Amino acid sequence: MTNEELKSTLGELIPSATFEEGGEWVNLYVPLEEWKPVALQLRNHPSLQLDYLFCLTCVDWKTHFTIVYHLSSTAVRHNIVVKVKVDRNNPTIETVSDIWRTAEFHEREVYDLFGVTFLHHPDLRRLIMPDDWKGWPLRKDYEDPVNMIKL
Amino acid sequence: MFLKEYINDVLKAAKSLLTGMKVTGYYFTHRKEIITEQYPDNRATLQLAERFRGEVVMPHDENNQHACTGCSACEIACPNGTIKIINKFDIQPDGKKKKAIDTFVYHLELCTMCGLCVEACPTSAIKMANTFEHSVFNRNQLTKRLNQPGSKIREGVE
Amino acid sequence: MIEEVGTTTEGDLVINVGPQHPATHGVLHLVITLNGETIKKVEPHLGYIHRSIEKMCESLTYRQFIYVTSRMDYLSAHINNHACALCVEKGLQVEVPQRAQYIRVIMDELTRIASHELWWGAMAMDLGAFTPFFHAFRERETINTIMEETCGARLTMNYMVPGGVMFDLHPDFQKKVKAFIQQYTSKINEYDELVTGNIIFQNRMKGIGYVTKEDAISYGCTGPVARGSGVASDIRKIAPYDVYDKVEFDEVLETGGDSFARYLVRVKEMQQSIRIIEQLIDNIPEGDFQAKTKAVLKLPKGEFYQRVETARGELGVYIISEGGTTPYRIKFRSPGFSNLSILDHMVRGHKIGDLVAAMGTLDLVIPDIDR
Amino acid sequence: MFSLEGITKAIDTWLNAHFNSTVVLLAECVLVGVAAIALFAVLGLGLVWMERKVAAVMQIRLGPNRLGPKGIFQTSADTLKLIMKEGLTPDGADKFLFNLAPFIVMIVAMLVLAPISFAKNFQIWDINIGVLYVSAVSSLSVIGILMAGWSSNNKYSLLGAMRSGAQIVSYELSAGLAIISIVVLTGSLSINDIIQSQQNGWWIFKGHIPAIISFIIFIIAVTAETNRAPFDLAEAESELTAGFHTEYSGMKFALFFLAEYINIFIVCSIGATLFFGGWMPLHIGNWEAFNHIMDFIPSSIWFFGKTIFLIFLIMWFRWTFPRLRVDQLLNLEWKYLLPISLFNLLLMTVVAIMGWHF
Amino acid sequence: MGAISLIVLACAGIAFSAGGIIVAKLLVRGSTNPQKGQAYECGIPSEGTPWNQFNVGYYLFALIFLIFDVELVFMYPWAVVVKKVGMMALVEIIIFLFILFMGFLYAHKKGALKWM
Repeated sequence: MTNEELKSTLGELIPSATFEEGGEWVNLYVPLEEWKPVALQLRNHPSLQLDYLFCLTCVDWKTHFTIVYHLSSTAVRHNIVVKVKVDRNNPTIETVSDIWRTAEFHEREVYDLFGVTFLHHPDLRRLIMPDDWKGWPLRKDYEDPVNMIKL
Repeated sequence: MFLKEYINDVLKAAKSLLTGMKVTGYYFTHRKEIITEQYPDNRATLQLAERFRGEVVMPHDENNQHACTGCSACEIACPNGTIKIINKFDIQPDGKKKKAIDTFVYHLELCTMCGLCVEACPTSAIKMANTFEHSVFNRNQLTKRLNQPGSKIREGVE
Repeated sequence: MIEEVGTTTEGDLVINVGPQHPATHGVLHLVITLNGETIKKVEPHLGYIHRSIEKMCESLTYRQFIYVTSRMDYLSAHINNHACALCVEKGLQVEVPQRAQYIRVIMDELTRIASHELWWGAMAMDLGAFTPFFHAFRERETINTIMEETCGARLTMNYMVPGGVMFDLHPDFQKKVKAFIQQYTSKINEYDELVTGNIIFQNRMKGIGYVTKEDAISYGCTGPVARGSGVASDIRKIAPYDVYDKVEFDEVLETGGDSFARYLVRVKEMQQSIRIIEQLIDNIPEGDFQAKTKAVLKLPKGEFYQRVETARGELGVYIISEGGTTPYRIKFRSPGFSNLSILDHMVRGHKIGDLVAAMGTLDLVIPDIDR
Repeated sequence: MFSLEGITKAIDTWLNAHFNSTVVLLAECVLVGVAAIALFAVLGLGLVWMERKVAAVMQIRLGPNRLGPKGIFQTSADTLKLIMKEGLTPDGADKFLFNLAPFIVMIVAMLVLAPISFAKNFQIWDINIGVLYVSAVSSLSVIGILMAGWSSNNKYSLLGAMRSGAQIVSYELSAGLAIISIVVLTGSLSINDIIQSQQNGWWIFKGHIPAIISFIIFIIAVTAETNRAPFDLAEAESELTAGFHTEYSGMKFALFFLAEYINIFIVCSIGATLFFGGWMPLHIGNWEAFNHIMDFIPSSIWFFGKTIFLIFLIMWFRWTFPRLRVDQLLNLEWKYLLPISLFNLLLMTVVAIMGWHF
Repeated sequence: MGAISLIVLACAGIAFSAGGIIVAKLLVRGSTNPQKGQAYECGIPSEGTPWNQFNVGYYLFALIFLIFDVELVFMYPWAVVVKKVGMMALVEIIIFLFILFMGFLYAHKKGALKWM
């Protein structure tokens, strides 16, 4: 589907979504509380079939986090970008690891580096940093006087 | 039939193993295929690629002159803080002050040989040399001064 | 037996494989729960070579950060750099000269062959055959020498710059690449005789680490791992970049889904790379090798995502720019990371020896996973 | 003529002429012991060097080439290095068994030397059940390996030891059956008799197809019994780091390493004895002139030449093939080698009874 | 030399091993370090002991081997006299091997030779 078609389909499917202009793919913001059912619909909708989550990351905007999901369809080859805004002080969001299994590792990585809690995740532990590490390294206000070298 | 299949399996397996042994056997009997480089012994004949990035050097001509204006473009371009340029001001014959380099400090121990400084240099004052035997016993020896003592900027380089 | 798999009970053996283990090719740490010799669970522990490249890149300019990405997947350093350069160019909206595009693609494919060569040798070594490793290195060294001559380095070339490539090709480049193709085609039979056709090798690989098509998609597998399960996932076909839409090549698809299928995909991919190089090497157009760009690059405010096909699969570079000279946030979607997540699923109920075989076909490069 | 037999005879007469019988016996014991130790040392160093050279050339490398001509002293230097290393014993290990294991492996390797005939009339003890003795004693080395693996308090070691236990006992069977099929032809278990029976040709040529099948089975089985690749599951380095000797270091490790090569030598010398006539020169039927020329080559050279050829064969396997998985390994034995060798034994019996062999 | 040679060889084996180990002990001054004594498990402290019960599939193979090996020992004396006894030996061994092979097939059918 072209981006225009995608937009109209998505607009019908998720009335509360807002679209963001620019970028090569359709960007849409989904409200936090609706995310889990929307995610299921995105994968299962017959004309969307977004079965391939190729990137999951988090962006620290200093006031809030956005969790960014890059979705693709292996059958019809279209891509969309879904963004979910999360509160920065108490970042929690529903896991999608039961919908796209690859999210299990990606969510652990985001938890590890940003401190976003994914509810109902099967095994939410630190993935990259040591288990007893303090702080969330990729947040913008993170300071580590020992390991960060300022040039 | 079971027995036929069984024998076939054994024969096929034996054949595949023998073809494998043929290859290694070929190399065992053909010593000219050996590609080992006898490194420290073949220093004299070693052909190094001209562009190989081994370390940053500053070429000086026969009058002990270089082309560095001290513009610090390389210092900014370097991702690792490898280069540090200390400038001084020369008093020229006509009484004007002119910026020139005092010391071009190069930290080989921090360098990743990415070549961005050479790309950034507007006067082609520095280049990558293809030397590679950098090991020393004291780390301080890796901090190098690239401009030779008493060297000057070449006439006409701005 | 099978029902028990997945639960930890008294009397199970918990073994650490890695971070210092001959089979993990680096510092991957796997905690394996065993019942006898049967694997119940594999749990990867990462981070032994984590350098937080994403955080580092936030403080580097758009010219500088490219070189860091060579250190992620060091075996396809060239393709990583390519992805970053393309992403920056996308932001700058720079048209890359044709010559540079051709050079980039040839270099990419050479890198892919070199990377697969190393994988092929290491894979055989995992299974206990040492000789193929050295034979693979013979070809790989030839490629590295060609690279060294043009790019100035053997492994982390940093040859790509936004707008093109750093220098023009070395005058001998075409001649040497053709010689390499000749050398490669004359040796390719030996590869099959030594490893592919070997009965022990086939028995070790066939039916091991089976991944269905659905699982491969759900687990986000990319590259040869996905293609071994029949998922068409080649970015060079899906979203062609540079001159990939002008060359003819086949996306190698195997439907076996087991280790042997993944093995075949990589071996055949090397031949496709040769085919691409053969088409391009004589037709490199004259012209600039670098587009004119400003000394200090500033990307407009916005988000840019670029996907390329590295030797291990899809690499995504996601740059979020606030309009400054450094990226606000950068994310590398590394192929190894997604491929590793399927390891546990793949080897449950197999033997320890199969773990090594299955892990070998994932072609993991640990710095790529840890970043 | 200069030969090993002549030297031993001369020493024996000289000793008997000068001392009484007790002293002679003692002196000969010491001589035999010293000779065996010297043989071990030379074999260990030589075979490791040979292995590295063979591997290198097959892998298009040069191999050791720095120390001495063609790197021949490389292994001596390595041994020196191993002596200088500290022999660690892990904290949780069963210290007694841990330290005993290398001794067991070494003693077993030594004991198997007894009936081997190195040259014409040059044998430590001509036991009348020679081959039975060899197959019995050589299977004892598995005890040393199990001991080492179990006492190390290391999971890799334990798994490696278990694997090698199952593997060695399994392949013992087909090796034994291959030996029996030659015994059927010769009608004697004494190694000397077996060699004498090959006066007019080696069994591999005389014994028709069954002898060749026996030989193939024998070489596969002994490769597995000595834990060599492609059957090196006990020390599969990509799975179990180093298998049963993971925790061994310094000289204790060196003893295991040495024992591996000694065992290869021993099984290959048995193979050479059974199938290639031991020290017996190459004789072809009634070609008197040809046989006579062959006799001029000293018997010890024949013996060592054949043995080293077989050792080369085993090294060739190692540097060509990938490793089997543990269940495939046992499958190979129980589904292929054992039935084939049983059938082959019957075939051989028919050949022997009907006198179809040459 | 006779049976005494076995004692001599065993002593030589002990002397060789002990000699090497003692020489190494004399030459090497080891250092003490609590981490040196840990069991090697790829640099991670070992969890639990290997000396607990765990499923070993090798057990069955050991049993089957035992049966076969005893039979094998019976075959050595048979093999020596085959040529003298003649056809009768062949008939005997066929019966013997047939029974053995039936046992083997039974074990195979029962799945004893399948790796767990």
